[in-house]
Amino acid sequence: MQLTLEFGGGLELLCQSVKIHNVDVDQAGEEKLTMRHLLSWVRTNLIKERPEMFMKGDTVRPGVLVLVNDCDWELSGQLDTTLDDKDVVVFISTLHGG
Amino acid sequence: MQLTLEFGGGLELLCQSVKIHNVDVDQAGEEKLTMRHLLSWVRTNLIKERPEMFMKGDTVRPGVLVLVNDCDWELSGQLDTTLDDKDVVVFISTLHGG
Amino acid sequence: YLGLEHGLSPEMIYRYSRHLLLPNFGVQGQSNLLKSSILVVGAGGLGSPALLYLAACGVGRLGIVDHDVVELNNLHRQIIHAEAYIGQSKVKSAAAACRAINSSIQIVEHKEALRTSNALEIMSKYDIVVDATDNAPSRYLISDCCVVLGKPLISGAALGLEGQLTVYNHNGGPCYRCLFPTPPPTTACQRCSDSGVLGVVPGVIGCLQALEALKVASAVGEPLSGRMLLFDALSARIRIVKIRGRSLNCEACGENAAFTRQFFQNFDYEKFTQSPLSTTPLKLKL
Amino acid sequence: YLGLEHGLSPEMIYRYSRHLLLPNFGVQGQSNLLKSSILVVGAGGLGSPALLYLAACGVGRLGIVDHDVVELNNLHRQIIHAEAYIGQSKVKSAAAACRAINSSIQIVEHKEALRTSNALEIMSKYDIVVDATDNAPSRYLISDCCVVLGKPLISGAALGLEGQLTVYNHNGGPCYRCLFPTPPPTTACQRCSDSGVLGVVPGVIGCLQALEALKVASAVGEPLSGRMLLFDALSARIRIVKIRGRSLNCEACGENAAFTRQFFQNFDYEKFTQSPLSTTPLKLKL
Ligand SMILES: [Zn+2]
Ligand SMILES: [Zn+2]
Repeated sequence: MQLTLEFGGGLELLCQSVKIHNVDVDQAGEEKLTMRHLLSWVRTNLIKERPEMFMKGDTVRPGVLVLVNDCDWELSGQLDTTLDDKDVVVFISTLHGG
Repeated sequence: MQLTLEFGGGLELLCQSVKIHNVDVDQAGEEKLTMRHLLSWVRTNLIKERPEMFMKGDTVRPGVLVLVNDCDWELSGQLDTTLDDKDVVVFISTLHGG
Repeated sequence: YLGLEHGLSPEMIYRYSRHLLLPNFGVQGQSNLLKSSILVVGAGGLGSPALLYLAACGVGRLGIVDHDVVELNNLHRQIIHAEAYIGQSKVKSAAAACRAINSSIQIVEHKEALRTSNALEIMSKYDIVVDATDNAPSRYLISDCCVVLGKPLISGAALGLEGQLTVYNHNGGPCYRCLFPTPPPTTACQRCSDSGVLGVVPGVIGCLQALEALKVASAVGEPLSGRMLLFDALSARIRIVKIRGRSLNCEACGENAAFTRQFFQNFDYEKFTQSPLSTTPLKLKL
Repeated sequence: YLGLEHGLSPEMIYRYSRHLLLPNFGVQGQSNLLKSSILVVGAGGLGSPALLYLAACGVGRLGIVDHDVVELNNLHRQIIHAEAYIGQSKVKSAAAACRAINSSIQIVEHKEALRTSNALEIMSKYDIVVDATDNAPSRYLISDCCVVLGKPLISGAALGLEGQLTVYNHNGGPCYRCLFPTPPPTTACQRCSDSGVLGVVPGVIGCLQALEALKVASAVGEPLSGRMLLFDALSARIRIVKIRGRSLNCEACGENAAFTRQFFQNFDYEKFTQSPLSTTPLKLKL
């Protein structure tokens, strides 16, 4: 499944400072790809350092917003959100500076 | 065909100051709806005053940008651009103020 | 003479004439603005443009909170401060700049750090709060205090080459804790003084904070509540995304929230976020 | 001591330290900026924040062109001008404000209207031009002159509650005439003085113009060339759209274009657009 993954707010530093990743994620026989599955795929395939800055337990660490097609994943079922081909998933760390 | 039409840069004043119009445009038997057809539909159905501020001849007046799905219609064939269901067409007048 | 009916003096009618001409703003919008009061917390990178535009546009009473002094390494982005004010209070410097461009509004100076001991008293005097601070504990403190007092919060942030903006606690929308119930690890909380910031990035976000504050104050337009703006300066990309609504389980604004004035005053924000409300910046070696 | 190698003095290293810390900008970006020169045409609503941020961030030489004087009804949006400068030249006022925040850069005052008779001479002295004017003939004049001289143009506009921004004539991208070969009817060319403008709207666009100018000057990031930003303040919506490339048939920059220096100097922009390069604003009756 073709997905566009974007990292921002400093999270791009965990994947070699590349913000936009066009990826092909294997559905592993499942009918629907869930965000749960995508998170573990990202952790294995994209995160090159300090994985604890991206995940905590089986979800993202506190302070990270997840957006599926420009919409907060809290509104679509968080880890249970299912993804479609060509979806855009954004992971962004909240900023505190000024 | 369901389309979202947006007017900006002052053009909304020609359609009762409403910027966003969700419309259903009849394809009139044609296989594909073109921008040429849409322009005449807009002129008949949405423009309530001063049509010369919207069109000149069979196209938009000088100073109006037309965007189909966030892309300049010059890149998709201008009047011959064909539209699909749920496309977003923006008509925006260029501003000169500062 | 609609302007005079709304209590605008001839000088005000002349000064704000470009606002009065706007069909969607007009005399009513300007009149609302002149009757409103806005507090800007932080007279730094975000606060500089926010304060200048709020003063210029005619907010009736404008408060400024900051405990810091102007330093030379602030000036690349904090455009409200002139070199002549280096070493002096940021509040004093910012207030002087605001008065110089609009002597007809009231400017209130709060030369102190915002803390649980003074926040309720200071913030209760204003209709709207603008968060232009630079650290996590201040962001929780300000949001919680806005929830306790029922004030809308215009929240902006900028770091490096990115910025973020939203309106909290407004019209049934979420508060900061609804989005971020648990503080991030301290290693994820960089400040401009540690990581750098391109000067004009807080400029863009601070202007947009002034705009959102002005919209809420004048009751014109749709504020950025329930939505968040994400700005990437390097690629010139801006996303406006839909965020969650108010959380029923939120510890600050939820159904069973225990956030009273008393609870707020005793809350230890530095312990909660494991980071200090203010710091001395690291020295740069190049 | 990378900074000193690049010719930055210890004071500059301290002043711009938050820029030097940025991995994507750093000493090279700042050094490029300090060696660059930028001309801002118009010290009004767009020029105010653009000039302040360009001065603050360390552009080596900053030119300001304007023939106007500061009026009270400018101050709701032209935050670079203080009340004390009412009645004085906008260029003088803006230059004083820029010098007050950064005395270490060169500020050049051009107290005159930009016309075909002086544009080539003035603009040829700068690397980058920022169009912060308020009328159609000036926009064609500035774009054509940039094409003749081969300069990138950072173009912003604001009116009412909307703003627009793009970069012309840069890296093979389009010029103003590629997009707008025929001038609009004069009835479609409203000015802020006629139709009003919410003060902070040019604030947002002017900051973004400073950002794009800074990116081009420092050779960092992707400038907004071939793309246009459309800003709607009331609904807090921002679109960044893809626009056409350079047109082979463009009368200014196309394959068979006849736009020489001589042709430019004889071109009548007021006749072409049927509107004057500068006007006395209408008096407001409320
Ligand atoms: Zn909450
Ligand atoms: Zn051209």
